[in-house]
Amino acid sequence: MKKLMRWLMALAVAMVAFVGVAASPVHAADDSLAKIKAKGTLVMGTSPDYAPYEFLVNKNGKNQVVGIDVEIAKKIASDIGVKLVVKQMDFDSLLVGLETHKVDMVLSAMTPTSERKQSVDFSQIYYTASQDIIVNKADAKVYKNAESFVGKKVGAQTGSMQADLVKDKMTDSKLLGLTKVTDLILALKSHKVEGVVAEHPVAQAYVDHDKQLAIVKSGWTLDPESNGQAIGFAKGSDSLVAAANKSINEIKKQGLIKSYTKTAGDYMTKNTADTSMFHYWKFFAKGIEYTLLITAVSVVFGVLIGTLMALMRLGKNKVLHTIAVAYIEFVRGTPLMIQVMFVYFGIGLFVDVPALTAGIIAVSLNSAAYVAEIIRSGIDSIPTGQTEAARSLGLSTRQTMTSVVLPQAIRNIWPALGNEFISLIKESSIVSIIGVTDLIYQLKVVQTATYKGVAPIFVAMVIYFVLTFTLSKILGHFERKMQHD
Amino acid sequence: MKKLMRWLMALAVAMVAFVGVAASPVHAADDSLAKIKAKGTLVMGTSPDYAPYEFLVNKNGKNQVVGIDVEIAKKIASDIGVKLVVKQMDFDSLLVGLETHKVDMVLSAMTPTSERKQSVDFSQIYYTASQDIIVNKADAKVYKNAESFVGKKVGAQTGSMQADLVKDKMTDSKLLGLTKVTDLILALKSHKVEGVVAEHPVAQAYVDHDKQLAIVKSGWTLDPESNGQAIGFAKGSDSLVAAANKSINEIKKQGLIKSYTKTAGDYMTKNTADTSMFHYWKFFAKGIEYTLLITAVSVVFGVLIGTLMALMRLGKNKVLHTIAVAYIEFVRGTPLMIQVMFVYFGIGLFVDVPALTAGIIAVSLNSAAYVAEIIRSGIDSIPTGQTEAARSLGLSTRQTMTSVVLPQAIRNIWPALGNEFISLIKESSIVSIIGVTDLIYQLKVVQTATYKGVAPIFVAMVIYFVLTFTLSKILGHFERKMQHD
Amino acid sequence: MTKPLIQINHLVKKFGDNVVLNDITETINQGDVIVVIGASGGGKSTFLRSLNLLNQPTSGEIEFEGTNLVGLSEKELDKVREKMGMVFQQFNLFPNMTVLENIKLAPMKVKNQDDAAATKKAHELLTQVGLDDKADAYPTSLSGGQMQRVAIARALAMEPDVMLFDEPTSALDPEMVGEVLKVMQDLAKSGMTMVIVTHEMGFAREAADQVWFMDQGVIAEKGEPEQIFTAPKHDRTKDFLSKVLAQ
Amino acid sequence: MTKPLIQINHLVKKFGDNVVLNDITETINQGDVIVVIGASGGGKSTFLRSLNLLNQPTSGEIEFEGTNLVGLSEKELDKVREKMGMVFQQFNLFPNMTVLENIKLAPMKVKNQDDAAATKKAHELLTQVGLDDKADAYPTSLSGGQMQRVAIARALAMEPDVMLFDEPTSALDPEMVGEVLKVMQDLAKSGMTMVIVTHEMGFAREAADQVWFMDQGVIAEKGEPEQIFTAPKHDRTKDFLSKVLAQ
Ligand SMILES: Nc1ncnc2c1ncn2[C@@H]1O[C@H](COP(=O)(O)OP(=O)(O)OP(=O)(O)O)[C@@H](O)[C@H]1O
Ligand SMILES: Nc1ncnc2c1ncn2[C@@H]1O[C@H](COP(=O)(O)OP(=O)(O)OP(=O)(O)O)[C@@H](O)[C@H]1O
Ligand SMILES: [Mg+2]
Ligand SMILES: [Mg+2]
Repeated sequence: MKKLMRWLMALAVAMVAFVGVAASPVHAADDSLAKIKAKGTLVMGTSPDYAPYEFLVNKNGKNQVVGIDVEIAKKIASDIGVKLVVKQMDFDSLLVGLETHKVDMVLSAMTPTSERKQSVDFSQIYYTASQDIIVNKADAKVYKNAESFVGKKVGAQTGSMQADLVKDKMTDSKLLGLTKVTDLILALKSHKVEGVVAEHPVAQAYVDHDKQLAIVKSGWTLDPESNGQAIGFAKGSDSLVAAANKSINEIKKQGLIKSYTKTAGDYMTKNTADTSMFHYWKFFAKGIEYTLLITAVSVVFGVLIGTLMALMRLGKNKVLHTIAVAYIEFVRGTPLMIQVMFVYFGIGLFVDVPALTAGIIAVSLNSAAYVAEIIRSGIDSIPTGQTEAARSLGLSTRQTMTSVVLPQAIRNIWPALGNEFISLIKESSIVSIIGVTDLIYQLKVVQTATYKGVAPIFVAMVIYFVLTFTLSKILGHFERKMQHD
Repeated sequence: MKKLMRWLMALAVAMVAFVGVAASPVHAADDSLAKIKAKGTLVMGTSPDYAPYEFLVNKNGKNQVVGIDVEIAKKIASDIGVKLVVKQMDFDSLLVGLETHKVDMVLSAMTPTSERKQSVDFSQIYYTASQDIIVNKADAKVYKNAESFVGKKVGAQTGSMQADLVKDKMTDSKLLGLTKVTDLILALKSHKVEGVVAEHPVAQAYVDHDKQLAIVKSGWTLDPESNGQAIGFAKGSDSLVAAANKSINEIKKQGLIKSYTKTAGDYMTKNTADTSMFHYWKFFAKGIEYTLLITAVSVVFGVLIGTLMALMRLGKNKVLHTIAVAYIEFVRGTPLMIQVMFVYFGIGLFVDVPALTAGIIAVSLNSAAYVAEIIRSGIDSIPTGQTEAARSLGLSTRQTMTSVVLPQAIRNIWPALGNEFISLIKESSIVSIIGVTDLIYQLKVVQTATYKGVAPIFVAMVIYFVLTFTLSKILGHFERKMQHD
Repeated sequence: MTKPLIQINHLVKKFGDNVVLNDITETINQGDVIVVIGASGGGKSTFLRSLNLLNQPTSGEIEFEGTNLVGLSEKELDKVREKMGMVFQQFNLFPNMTVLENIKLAPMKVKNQDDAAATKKAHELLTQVGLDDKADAYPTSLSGGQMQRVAIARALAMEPDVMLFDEPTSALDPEMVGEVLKVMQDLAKSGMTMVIVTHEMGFAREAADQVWFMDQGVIAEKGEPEQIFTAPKHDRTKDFLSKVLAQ
Repeated sequence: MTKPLIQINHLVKKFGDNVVLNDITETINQGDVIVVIGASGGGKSTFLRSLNLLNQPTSGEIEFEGTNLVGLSEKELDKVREKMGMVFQQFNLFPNMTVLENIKLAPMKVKNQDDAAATKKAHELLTQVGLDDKADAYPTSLSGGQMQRVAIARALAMEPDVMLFDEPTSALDPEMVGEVLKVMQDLAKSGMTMVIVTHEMGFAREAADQVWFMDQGVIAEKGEPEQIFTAPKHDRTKDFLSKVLAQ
């Protein structure tokens, strides 16, 4: 998708430039470099989802952008004598960011297409990637180069330059296009394709972190102009571009890219090497935090609303009783998933509610119905003899409820409430569909970050089990303790 | 996304044409029209997700492609004297379909960009859409044209031509870009934006089917060449293009587009008018069918595997017992959502399993753990006195189990199994995340088809409730009947 | 001493179509000890529970100390039930309170006695039923006989004008029946008005002023215990007694 | 008639640290009718259930017709249990079968009798307990006394050599106790060896050859009923009997 957005943006920008009615105001004199020096910071815009050029690592609990492009930007900043500031944005907001002067330059593995050139000034090309083919290690000897794949299926990202290259240069191979590289790697491993075409550093990243994979060089020589990467600047920033080009020249002369690649590789290794899943514990921890947060908050609200519903259902007021019964039956008769959607989109019609809030509201409302039934059956489980004994002593209905029935009912309710809490830990996973960063959502993040499809699922599954299992043991402990009192 | 894909494809095709090593073989003589006449069919390729140009309607339970483009194609086919065949494909496969001669022509609201022209022959332009702005009906009088939106927020699809137009022509308005038009409409209704820019027929479609909306003309005059739509043909199909142009001329002369638009509108009305949700009952019916299918199959397998697990857990073999306990506890301790993902992606590593199968497997395996506990507690609920009485009569362990305990246990198990079935109807909704066309999935389809966000959710919610409610009543009936026996 | 305390007029109780009490008119005088006997399902419990309106009669009147209870609001009934102690087959002690708390609950909540007074009274009553050493025990740690004696003390704490007993010894192990009957006997001697449903014929013979034989929703026969046990008139009474006394 | 049918040697049963049966050595002869009495929790049920190994003894021997049952496999025990009928306090009829099916189940499954023979025998036994008209009824439609009589017939259908009764009348309404005791009395007269745990002292007096008083896991005292009831030696026996017979 990333690639796609790039092409699109290129064209969009080109169009804007072409149709261009109110063209960008003419710059008086080029004070771009001077301005940077004056404010003391150089702001780089990038979309950090394209390792090893730019990607996120978790440093002391905080996400940080690293990669080859960042190293280059650092060099430029230090050459100018200012501090580098990295701003994350979507790839398709980058050029807009330049135009609106939110960022001073854009480094995001961007190819300087002629369309882009119409709205943006580019530095010289600082890197030209070759195209590789990822194969299963077992087959590494069978394939020499792109020509060895005659009659085989080959995978590439849908809409990517690689897909075009396959169509164009590997006419005797069949193309399988999938949107995500991770899916392509899964397809490769299950031999749905025999090779996956990818840019060299991307291929290298996968091969470095999966011992079952190997690289085969494509053997294509490609036009560097349509294949290289350059730094984008706002139109007319000639002095700044010149400064950047000077730094790039030095980088090239000193062969610094290699060391930058190594630095990036080290980050990736730290990120994803052998203890890979463990290394991502902070991601999972955040997921656990949200999952438990949603669960805990929902349980609290669920208990409050649920108690209200239970009292309405048990009470004598016909209208309130009917409302409570209808609510409880309806909520218990429909899937939580649809309730989450209903709350998110339904409330969204009237007020702008964040996904987390919507998720908590939906889970709370859902839980309330189950809690109401727990409370009701807790009260029902107290033998009528207890009520009769209390009433025949002269206690009023209310006194009977508060002094005799409820204190005993709470003992019965407690374990069931505990189970409800545990089951909410599992159920709350559904809020991930509206984008709440719970454990399931985080596992998807780790999937993309580690190039692994199944391992993060498994880890999250184990985490869920450990959560529910320990919690049920803890609750069981308290339960036993309470019964001994 | 659609738009985006178009731009991308344009560029991709352009690139292929440009880099073009093995250029398309030179056509001998142009026999394209003759060939069509010979085979008697004209195959039109289209991506039917762009009402009113091309979209799906449900006719007698089958999906059928209709719309303005289809009417035009029909006219061309009948003018040539052949039958029209409509082939659905993804928008980005259309031009490939032309090149590989899977289709004879492409009508899919396609703009004849210069990039596309390099690989495809186009007919003359048959339709040029104007740009409209959708507003809330209450505000219809406030806004005259695009210029009335100074200082206001305006929405457009991310990456679309409309977004570029806003940036370009409505410089004093703030742009909110969202990927889906339905989301934009929701944003409009909740006054997050004051207007949504869309192509006229699209805007018309929304306004026709939502009484709270109104249209304001943008008042822009746009270059028809960069804005019109034409029919694509394989390069060199001159005779066929000529035939098409003849038909288009006639269509223009007779003003047929108007009547085609009306026909399309009628289909859309039939599709989405006042009884709209009811009109989509076949979509929901299909969802119900799949939901019940998944549930029923899963219950059957769940009972089989669950019985096995229960027997293993109750049996004396320590190893089997431990396996069963571990399995049951683990499955009950993790969310179904993650189990579905695990099965789908995990099994996907080894064999290519369709989503439906993966969903059924996951739900079955999940259900098995719960069924095992139901069976076990059904057996446990038989008073030990029954076993003791049987044993003291000389019955063996096995005879006691089969003649005395199990027949009684089944009576206790039956209602709990019924509840499991009901709860699976709800739980199975989770398989929608891997793309199984269950009720939840279908509701999303209806959402896109009807331009309505919340109504389909609500309908599906009610359907779920009716399903679970009636089923629990039916089961309750049988239960009572059984107890009277 | 023969002042009518409870006057029952044309008492009828139906559960759906099932007529459980069929037009009963009886008088219970101050100080009477009435033992109600009869086969299972005859309506004994229903009759007893009608007296303090735990069961709402279908028709008829229950006059207690001059007021007709049928038709009173629940709030008014609360005042009346204070004066009618009830002891159940299943004891119905509150398991989450100690013996002392069980006894003090109603006096403090209903009569607003202060803690000291209620505690003092409770200890007196526990001494009376021979269980003062169990004051701080929880019900689950007591034997059935002890639980039932606590239940009696709890009812007495409200200083009721009449005590209703519904098979107070049926749930007890045989060796514990005696200790409960002893407490009841003492109570009878102290002049308490009592209505007792029981199968303990020996007790009925010794303690009852009157024995009522209840059958199919009516008081089929009543009289002094001597007369009922030695010379029952009604066939059903004869049949029932022959079965129960055979053992 | 005094051939030893069951010989119990040093029988010990512990539940965890709780010694419930403490080194019991006794003999039960062919034709004996033994009534076991004693306070609740004394180990009576545990003792009875040890005889047919429903409870596995902790140590000691149970010799039945010359074979030591302790240590036999479950399969071998099945053969033995056929010959030891057992009747429970809670009847334990199979609720999903008719009365006839309840009785026929074991003869057909265990002894492989054909349906006709089993049915004939079942009707004979039902006539014997006075319930032939209830052959096709389901247990839930019977009264407690009827259920217990069916349970006795069911045990007799296996033609056992000894019948074990664990408080067979404790769960019954008083007016139904008689009909069950009558059936047991007839059985005793017919020469069946019987071990009966009961609180029905009248029955013990009339039907028992021997009364065993069980207390804290041992047979504290035993003897002819006359001797036990009129002149108990042991303090505990006296205490127990005084409580139980007081009523
Ligand atoms: N709450 C109720 N709902 C319906 N029927 C009831 C209810 N309570 C009692 N009955 C019926 O009323 C009849 C008399 O019951 P009741 O408990 O008064 O008899 P009893 O003489 O106390 O019997 P027992 O000696 O078994 O306690 C029975 O047929 C019983 O089924
Ligand atoms: N399955 C068991 N596990 C642990 N303890 C048991 C078990 N069965 C009986 N006991 C204990 O053994 C002791 C004797 O119980 P048993 O049931 O044999 O007494 P009993 O004389 O039959 O009493 P009752 O008259 O109440 O039936 C009691 O303390 C009881 O708690
Ligand atoms: Mg009763
Ligand atoms: Mg016992």
